[in-house]
Amino acid sequence: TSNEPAAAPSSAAPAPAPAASGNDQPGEKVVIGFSAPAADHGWIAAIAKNAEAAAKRYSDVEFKPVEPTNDINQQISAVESLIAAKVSALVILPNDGQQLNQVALQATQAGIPVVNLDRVFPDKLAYRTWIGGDNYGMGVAAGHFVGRKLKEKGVSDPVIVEIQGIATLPLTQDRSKGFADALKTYGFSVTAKQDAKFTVETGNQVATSLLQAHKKIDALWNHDDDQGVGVLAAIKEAGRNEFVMVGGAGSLNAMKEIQSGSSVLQATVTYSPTMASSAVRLARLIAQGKGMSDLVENQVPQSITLASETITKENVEKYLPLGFES
Amino acid sequence: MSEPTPPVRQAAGARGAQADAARTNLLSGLRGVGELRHLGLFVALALLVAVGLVTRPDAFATASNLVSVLSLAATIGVITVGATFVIIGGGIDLSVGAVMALASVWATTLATQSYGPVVMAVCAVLVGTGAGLVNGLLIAYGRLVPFIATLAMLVAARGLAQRMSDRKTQLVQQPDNGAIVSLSTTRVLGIPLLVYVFALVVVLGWVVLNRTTFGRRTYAVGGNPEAARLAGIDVRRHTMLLYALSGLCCGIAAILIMARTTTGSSTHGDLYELDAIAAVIIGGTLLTGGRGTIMGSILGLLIFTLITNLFILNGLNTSDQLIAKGLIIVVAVLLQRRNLKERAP
Amino acid sequence: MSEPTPPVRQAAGARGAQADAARTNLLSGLRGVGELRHLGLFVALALLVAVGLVTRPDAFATASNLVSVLSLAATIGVITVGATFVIIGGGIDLSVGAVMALASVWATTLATQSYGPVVMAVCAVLVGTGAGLVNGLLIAYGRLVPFIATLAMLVAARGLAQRMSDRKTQLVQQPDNGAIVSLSTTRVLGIPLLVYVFALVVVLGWVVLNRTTFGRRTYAVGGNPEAARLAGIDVRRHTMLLYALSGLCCGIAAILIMARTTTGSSTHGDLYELDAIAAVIIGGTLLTGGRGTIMGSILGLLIFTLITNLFILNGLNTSDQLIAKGLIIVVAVLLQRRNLKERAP
Amino acid sequence: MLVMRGIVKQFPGVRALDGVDLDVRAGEVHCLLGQNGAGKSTLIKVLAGVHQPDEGTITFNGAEARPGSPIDAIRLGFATIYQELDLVDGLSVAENIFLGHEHARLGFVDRAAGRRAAREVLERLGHPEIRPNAEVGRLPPAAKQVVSMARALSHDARLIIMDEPSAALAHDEVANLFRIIRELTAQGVAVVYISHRLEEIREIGDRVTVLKDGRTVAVGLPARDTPTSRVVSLMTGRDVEYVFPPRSSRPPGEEVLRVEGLSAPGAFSGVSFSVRAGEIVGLAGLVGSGRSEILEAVYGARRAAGRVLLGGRPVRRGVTHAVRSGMGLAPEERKAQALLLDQSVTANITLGSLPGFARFGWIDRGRERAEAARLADLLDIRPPDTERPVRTLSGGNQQKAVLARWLVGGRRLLLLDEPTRGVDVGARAELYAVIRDLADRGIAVLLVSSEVPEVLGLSDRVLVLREGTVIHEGDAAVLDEHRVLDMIMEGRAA
Ligand SMILES: Nc1ncnc2c1ncn2[C@@H]1O[C@H](COP(=O)(O)OP(=O)(O)OP(=O)(O)O)[C@@H](O)[C@H]1O
Ligand SMILES: Nc1ncnc2c1ncn2[C@@H]1O[C@H](COP(=O)(O)OP(=O)(O)OP(=O)(O)O)[C@@H](O)[C@H]1O
Ligand SMILES: O[C@@H]1[C@@H](O)[C@H](O)OC[C@H]1O
Ligand SMILES: [Mg+2]
Ligand SMILES: [Mg+2]
Repeated sequence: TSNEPAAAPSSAAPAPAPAASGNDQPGEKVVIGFSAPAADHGWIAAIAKNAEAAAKRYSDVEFKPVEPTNDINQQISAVESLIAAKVSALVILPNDGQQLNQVALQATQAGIPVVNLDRVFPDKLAYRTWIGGDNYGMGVAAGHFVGRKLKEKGVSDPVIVEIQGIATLPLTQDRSKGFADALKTYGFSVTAKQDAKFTVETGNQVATSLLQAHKKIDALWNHDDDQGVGVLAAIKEAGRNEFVMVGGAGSLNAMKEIQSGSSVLQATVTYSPTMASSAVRLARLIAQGKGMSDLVENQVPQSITLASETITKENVEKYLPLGFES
Repeated sequence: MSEPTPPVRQAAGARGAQADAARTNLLSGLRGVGELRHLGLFVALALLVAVGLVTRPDAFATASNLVSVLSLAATIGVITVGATFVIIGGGIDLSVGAVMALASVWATTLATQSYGPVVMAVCAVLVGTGAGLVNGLLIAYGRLVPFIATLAMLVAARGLAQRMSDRKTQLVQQPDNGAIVSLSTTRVLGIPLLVYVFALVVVLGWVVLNRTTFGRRTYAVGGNPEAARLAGIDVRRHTMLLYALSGLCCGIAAILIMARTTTGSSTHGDLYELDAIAAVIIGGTLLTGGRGTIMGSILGLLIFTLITNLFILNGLNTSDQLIAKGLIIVVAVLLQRRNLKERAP
Repeated sequence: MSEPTPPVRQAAGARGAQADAARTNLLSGLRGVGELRHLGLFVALALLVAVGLVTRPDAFATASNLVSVLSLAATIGVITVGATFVIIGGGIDLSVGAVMALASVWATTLATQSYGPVVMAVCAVLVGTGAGLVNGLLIAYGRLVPFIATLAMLVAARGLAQRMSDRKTQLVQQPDNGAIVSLSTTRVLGIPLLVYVFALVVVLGWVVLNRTTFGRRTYAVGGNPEAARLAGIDVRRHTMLLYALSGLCCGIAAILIMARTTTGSSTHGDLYELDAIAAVIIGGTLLTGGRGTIMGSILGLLIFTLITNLFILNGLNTSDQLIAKGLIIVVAVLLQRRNLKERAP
Repeated sequence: MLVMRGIVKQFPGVRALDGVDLDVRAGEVHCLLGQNGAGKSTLIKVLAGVHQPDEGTITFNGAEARPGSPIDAIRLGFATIYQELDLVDGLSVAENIFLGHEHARLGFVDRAAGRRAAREVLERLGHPEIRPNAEVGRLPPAAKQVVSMARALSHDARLIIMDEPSAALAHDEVANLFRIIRELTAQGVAVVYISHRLEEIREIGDRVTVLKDGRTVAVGLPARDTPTSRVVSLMTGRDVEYVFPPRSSRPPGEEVLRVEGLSAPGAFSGVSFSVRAGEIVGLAGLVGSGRSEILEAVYGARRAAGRVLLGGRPVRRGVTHAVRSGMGLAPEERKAQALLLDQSVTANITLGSLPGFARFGWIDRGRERAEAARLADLLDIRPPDTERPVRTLSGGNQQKAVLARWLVGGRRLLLLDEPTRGVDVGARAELYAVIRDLADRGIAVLLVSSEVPEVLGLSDRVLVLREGTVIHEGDAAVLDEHRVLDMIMEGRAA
């Protein structure tokens, strides 16, 4: 949240440790094009900001963002305009990997390396490198946390509720699958799930009715900390605290709730927007023909999956600087 | 035509009697229709309630669930009252959701919050009314088509809200400004305060629409603007006021949404415009203006809210919800179709 | 009145001459107005082009950028043609985006894809037309208000599309069905095929609206349905056909969006309804029906598309874009305000 | 009391008023005469604050008056009954009457007071049967006209302007109207009265001002003593009287329309008659006697029991079939039921016969325009520019456009409901000639008119209706106005 007096530094991008081999030294001038969905909520907004902040750190990078949009048709146009402008590398977070695949392929064919961020292009020919979070892993992490907690309490046949993000995104389906798979190992399953649309208000609306539907809940996983603000408000309004709640993504706000120790929200599983900072750095390296200095290889790897970490009261201190403002 | 008066009287008398009979028919017809209209909505509501009772006997008919439904309906309900005025007045307001978002963001900026909850509430109301006034000015004096003017406002208000909030969700500072949130958390007779606010707005809306010159003139301005002008009504000024009123309702709704979500955000109220207009129309108000009731709009809205509530109680997924919702809308309207005959081609 | 004919003829002759002069004045006057309306849109377009030339002299006026603007406009452009018919005919179609999505999903199911690209295209068109026909039946014969009937269709079609696709994005199988995608990738004279499809739909739409009995009746049905009925037009049937036509356009648009995105998806065409209606209205068509032009709608649409393109080229951030977009809409409409005078209250 | 001097009003392409003078004295009924499109309505709209004059002065009781809006005019004490009914359909009778000056306190409406006052005014107008609570949209045209009058009376105006108030009224209602006018003038109220019915002018008018082509051609003529021929020639510049074309000497041809036992509950019952080729059959009756309904039922636009045969064959229900089999209806409310106001005169004229101008749906616009121009010329539609939107025509000329629609070839039966409503004397004679000419060419005509002389003068045969049943059928030539009036009002049975 932006208006916390104690709000964190202007950029959520953490100051990086200097690279060992001087990769940060100015090199060949490169133009990096950037396209992402409309910044209509905290996570995506953090993506855009992190990308920009990462680019600013380098005097040899010219950053060219295009109009973020939630309309596929327009994002295709936007990427086309970047191809026409002959940028040196592209960072693309597609609204939908499958739908932007073709235009990414065009870019690659035009000799522009594409760094695919977050939502994946189905066709490996369409991109040079993918970096993103582990959606399935996120579900798994949340599932394990819930499973362990409930086992500790000795609950059998628990009521487990899941609030998803946008239902039509593949990442949502991955997260749910991971969650279900992990729960299965404890012999548990999800009792009810509903999708909210990643906004505070929809989170609030869906949670309000879900809480009515289930008078006693044992655990609740909410996929997204942005909508989580609304979910928490609904829980407080209903005066409910009998269950464990786990969040998703890792917003600053969620971390503070966890830190307080008095909230139903006891953990969140990360899906960090810092990936955008890394993506821009990777794009720079690729465009300049450099490798990652901590690795042995001469070139940047083909894919990098961030681990989804579980933030709890115990380790939250360490994560606070990485939390994004929702 | 030399001595017309006596026979005419007589004839008029005769016809008077005949017409009286016709009148009785007509009236009972009218009443019937009037009731039927709301009857249709009541039947639809009753059906939904029945479904709820059968499918979730445990969860549906509980006081707490009903209160939940009302709390869910409150925010958009307040907006629907304003939308009813605008639509009866022959206009349309697409900007309602965005204006509510803007008002919520403005009221939750740190600067505003530092003055406490009263200033926050006043701020929300002023921002809402101000935006509505701009709509009204553009439409009444700038002669823009309402659809376009309020669409422009929708787009611009969302943009402004994003800019102001830097696209972040702004928390209501508690405990300092907890008074705002307490609208949602404090209950009187088991009912949260914001439901009372909703009820108050509905009652006031009804009184203004049905018992004041402003209300009467709203029907006239929407039904036949030329006739209204010839009757000496300042149609432009009235039109402007209608949009300001809608904006005022958005401002009040902003307070309620801040209370419910404990936040101000540029994403609040997404697609409210469609929902509000749909509720108004299902309630029997004509998009062409000149006709309609607050009661109908609120019933229409409750039907919508109840549908979603029922679906979630029954664990239906959103895709099936959408399909069912489409069908239910059609059925609900068919139930009251007769009243809309005039409109049909 | 013993010999009425000669004097009358004579008088008519004399008056004829006098009136001839008046007619010339009037005609030039009227033409002026006619042009002025489009002139306003042209001025707005010209201003946008000027802004483009000044801010991005390198990128804006290139052939590839103009082609890209047209490709971007094509999908919704086809839908706008259908929407123009519906709105001139006194209705409204909120379901366009959802119907396009449903058609794209249906056409890209594995079962359909196995029959090859032609069957996919036919399937898209049939699904679109079918959904439009359902809208038309509900409105014309079921007497539902268009706003509600098509809103219900919007909701239901999205739900159905989600169900059919299991909420997943369905790829067009290449190379087998690459013919579909080639509409977007194959260029003739440097212009992708789908732009030609768009142009063809616009021309056909214009011809039907301006040169056929169907078009003439559309104006009549929208302008005064009762008069149309008493003049012997089957108003219901015509109304039904208008929605079917709109659905047909959605089906064609579905083919184009499959070509552009190489996918069918339940998320395609989100909020197209608002954009299409806005383009139609900016183009001078009245929401009350009976008036309007295809040309105006297309100009309106191009203005919207160009705004987006300019923003993309100049890398404006979203929030500022929204604010600017709102302002530009207002200015564009003010430029052509005079024509809308009648509508204003 | 009221003096207008040199009023000029220019519309795009038309100089509607070109230096008009008008003097109205307190307590008089001042009649305004002129052909369709002469500028009468425009003049009174200037007075009512609807239009701003481009030139000229208005003084009222010695002071300069320039109503800039309807509100100003009402404040000055001018009340207006407009030619086109301007009521709000969704509101009740009482609400319409007091619209803009409601009985209210602090913005809160006193509905009971409004209803009471409305009832008073309606009683004064002789229409206690119109209920203050009734919804105006559901009233028949005549009742709407009464509400319009009630609204004007509700203002306590010093000058009341009436633009063709009698066009929608039958003669008994007109008598009522005159009684009110006399009451008003007795109290010193001035009335400006517009009508195309010269006999009304003679009965109620004191002085007459004649307009022609936007100019005043005669001021302050005595209404009772000026010979009709002089008035008409002032208006038209030629000598036409209220004369009907001679009936055809040929016997009527085959039966075209046959109606058997037509009944619609609450409107009419057991109506049977026939119309032959070349014959004009008139329906006479009171307002509300069901004449329009019968026409609509024959046309298939309204449900009714019974049989309708055209050329011996039953017609399938529905207007589309009626039109296809050769019927045409010119309805009584031109604005609501007939015209596409935003479309050109041409498009309005050809609307009923589009397929005749098209091949495979493709319209031959040249042929269409030529036919429209021919008909506009035949009916003397002014201005004779057929590409003008109908909205910009005067009321009478709009009416002619409605008639022209069914004069396009191919009709076997014409149903004309009040075809001359609002049409001026000269054009009326012209219309009569056209209708008779159509009949002579073998078309069957069924005519409804509230002007008994018109029904008698134009028809070959007359059906007299009372409360939805035919009470007399006979040769028009042998009936006279008094007998018909007696029949339709009964009570004074012949
Ligand atoms: N709004 C307008 N725009 C353009 N021309 C108009 C407009 N209103 C009236 N006119 C023209 O002004 C002239 C005078 O019209 P007006 O309505 O005053 O005639 P009128 O004497 O009342 O005729 P009628 O007896 O048919 O009612 C006509 O030529 C008419 O076409
Ligand atoms: N003042 C009135 N209030 C209520 N109903 C009325 C009134 N006058 C007429 N009606 C109803 O309207 C119907 C007939 O009206 P309609 O106008 O069609 O008759 P008409 O003979 O054609 O008269 P008009 O001269 O108005 O055309 C009848 O059913 C009658 O009961
Ligand atoms: O927008 C999404 C974000 O809200 C979620 O938490 O992580 C994945 C993103 O694509
Ligand atoms: Mg007139
Ligand atoms: Mg009648």
